[in-house]
Amino acid sequence: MSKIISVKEAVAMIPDGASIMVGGFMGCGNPHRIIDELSKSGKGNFKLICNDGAQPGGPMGEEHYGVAKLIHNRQVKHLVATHVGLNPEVGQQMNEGTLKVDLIPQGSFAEMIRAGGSGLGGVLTPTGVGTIIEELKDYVHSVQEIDGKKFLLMKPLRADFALISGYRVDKLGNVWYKGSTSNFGLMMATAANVVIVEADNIVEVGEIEPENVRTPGIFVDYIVDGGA
Amino acid sequence: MSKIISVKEAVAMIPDGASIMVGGFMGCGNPHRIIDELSKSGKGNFKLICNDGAQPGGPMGEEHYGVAKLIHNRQVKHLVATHVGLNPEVGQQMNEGTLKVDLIPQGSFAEMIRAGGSGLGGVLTPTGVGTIIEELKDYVHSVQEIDGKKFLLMKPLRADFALISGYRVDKLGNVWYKGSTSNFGLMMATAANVVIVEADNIVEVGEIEPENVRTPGIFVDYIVDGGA
Amino acid sequence: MDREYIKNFIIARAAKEIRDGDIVNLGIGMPTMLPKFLPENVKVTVQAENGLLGVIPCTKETYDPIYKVDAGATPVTVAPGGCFFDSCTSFGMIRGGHIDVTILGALEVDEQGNLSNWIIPGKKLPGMGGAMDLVVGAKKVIVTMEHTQKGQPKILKKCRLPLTALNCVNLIITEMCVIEVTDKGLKLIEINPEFTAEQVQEATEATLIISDELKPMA
Amino acid sequence: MDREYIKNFIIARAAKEIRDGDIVNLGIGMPTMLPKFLPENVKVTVQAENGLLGVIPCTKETYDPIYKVDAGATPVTVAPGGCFFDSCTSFGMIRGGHIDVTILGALEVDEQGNLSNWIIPGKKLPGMGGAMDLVVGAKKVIVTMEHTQKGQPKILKKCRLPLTALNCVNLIITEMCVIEVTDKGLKLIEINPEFTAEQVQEATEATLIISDELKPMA
Repeated sequence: MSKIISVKEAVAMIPDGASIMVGGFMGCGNPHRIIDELSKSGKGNFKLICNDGAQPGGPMGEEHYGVAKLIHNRQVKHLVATHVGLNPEVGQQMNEGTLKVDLIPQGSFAEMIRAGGSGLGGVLTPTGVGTIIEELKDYVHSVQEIDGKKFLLMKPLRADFALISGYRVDKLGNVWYKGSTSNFGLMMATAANVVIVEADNIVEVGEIEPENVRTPGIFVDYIVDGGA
Repeated sequence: MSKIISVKEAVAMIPDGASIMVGGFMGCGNPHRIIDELSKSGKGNFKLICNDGAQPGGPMGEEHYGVAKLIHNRQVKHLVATHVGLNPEVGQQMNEGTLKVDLIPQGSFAEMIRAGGSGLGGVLTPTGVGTIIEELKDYVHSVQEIDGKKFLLMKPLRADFALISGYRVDKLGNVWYKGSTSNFGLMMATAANVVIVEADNIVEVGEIEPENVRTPGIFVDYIVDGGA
Repeated sequence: MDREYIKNFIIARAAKEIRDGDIVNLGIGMPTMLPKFLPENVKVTVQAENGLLGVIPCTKETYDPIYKVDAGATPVTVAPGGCFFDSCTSFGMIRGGHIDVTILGALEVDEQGNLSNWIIPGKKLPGMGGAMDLVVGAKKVIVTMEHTQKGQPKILKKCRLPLTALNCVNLIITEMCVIEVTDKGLKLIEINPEFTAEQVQEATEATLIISDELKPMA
Repeated sequence: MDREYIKNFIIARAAKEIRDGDIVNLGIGMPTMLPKFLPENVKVTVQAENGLLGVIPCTKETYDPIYKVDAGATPVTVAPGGCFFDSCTSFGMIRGGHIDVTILGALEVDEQGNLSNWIIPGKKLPGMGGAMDLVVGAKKVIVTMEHTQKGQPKILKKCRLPLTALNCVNLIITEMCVIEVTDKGLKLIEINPEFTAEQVQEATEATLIISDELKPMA
């Protein structure tokens, strides 16, 4: 059975209120076609787990770039991120009380997603010790002292959906990422119930050298042709 | 300053009693030239951190394959591994009381090395819960219950040296691994004070596509020409 | 039944547990024989915990023993669409629940689905390798083994050897029967027509619950 | 001094902390200007926490803003021998102590080397991004900033804003001076000859220990 579906089919799977991980860093690596379609869907109340709120103004003259579209359309009610400074609409909607934002240190955020996808009970990191991060009870299980050094035990993160972007994706779902686009998508593909990859280029099985596959196809449920 | 050194220079760096991580799985991915030279060095009392004791009998007719040479020569006083069944000399030396062997579940072993190299305080894994692994006080910090589920908190692993093998290594130390050889070496390269890579092929900088580098050169201190 | 026949019989039955598209990890020995017992319309992806997906036997042309071996150190290769990766990635996959089925041997299994398969204290210390992670992480754990060891039961009330993991086995397949591990205990769901339920119980230390829908094993 | 001059002055001084071969992570803004102040015989590898090593500015030919940006979302590329990787790998590198120096701005720094640079409650919530990991993980943490903010000291006895990390700063470089964070407190080690030590102390809330070997900043 082919994993390739249309962008409309992909968006049709995502219900109102879903928790959605989106790969990318300030828009770079966001699955732009899926986000476009989702932004037109009228759906909302999403919990968005994404490094950032992207930014207004994309490199190709986009008015809102990547996930910034979802925020601009007020489809997001809860954003879990590490940095939102480049998208002023995030702060504005927070102040209005319409958007809940939780900020987690970026390295912890990445590792919490990895833990969620790899069956680990949490992440013991020195990052955030002695800061207000310790008070984020939804994300921090405990402060632990190990051999005289303090660590935060951060909880694993998972989501209903992961939407990621790959430069070359073969028909089995094996993914090769170009440039700095793999960032969080690589781990998100392991940590969601349904994983949809937007392929800039769909290639034949075997075109990606077995050693150069970065996300094995077994993690990918559906492929959307992002180049079409 | 070039990172390329001779195999003799590499072995000269390793003192008696050193803790040494060696990449590889049953010999596949062991840095064979370095191990050969080390086996002739007369040095010993090593703490060897390696998935296994490799095996007598290599695919090219070797009498002792990979790290099995060090064990056969009785240069190892302490082996930290996950499986030693394919090398009967390990059991024999254990029974004689000349070799200490600690066995750790393979997934925990890999992740403990990753924790050692990435500044994490430990690894919270469900693996080993309710088994005699819980009693390995040198490796298990505690048994913890998180949201009703039990986990072992395994300690990070590090070593004085990591000896790994790469198929293509550029002159800056960027590594590309062939086939199933990356196994533990990939993480060991992050978790030792001195990292020496044996290169099956030394290539020019730029020959490995930036997206396909698996161990960035910043982790590699020295390169030994394994093809020479 | 000679031992070769027994092995084939057990693995042929185990093959029926596999669904098209499954990702499977096959323990060293008997389980590695599984792919040849699968019908043509059931395709599996074989994972090897040393860092391969899509493992297939190698041919003379793809034989590459220095660079490509499976978790039993057997030279193999990967099918088109397969891939290679490191051990952390591999066990992330295993522990994270991305393997549908793992099939492996046992020294002992008990009523709670506890498994012992890695050590006989004072006698044999091969090590657990990836087994502890596999049985904790895989969605379904199938034990394939001969029903007894030199006439002694291996399916016990309580494992006596050190455990590999607690409460991890889902299904036990032997030359005598198929047993499901349930909350209430071990349920005999299929029986080799060459044996009676009494004979199976006699060869088993644990008390078997005989299914109302007991079927012939085939 | 105008602000552009000040920035250049501070970063030119920071560049002297860099040794040939260092792996550096440069915060958004002023620190990214550092490479052009390095002498020819000092080569650095710039890491960007979104997954690049060997970051260099892009040219018209290598401009590829969809696929290649740095941690400030600026289109960049990597030098020959550079590479790309995912965020877990990147922060493993950072947290694991594989970055020699990180240089970043601050809202406040205090006597214990505590740093605040990510939030002004009720006013500004950009988020910490990778800063909390960077200052905990890098071997050396250098803060580059203007000495005061609208005339108010930023180098305090105790940070008042929420912290980025405890006891993490090693060196503070401003347009007035260079301050080393020591066990005993903040040590003034270099001073811009345009200022006196008294003027520096006046612009600083924390008590400065004046080094016996106080040097002119240059």
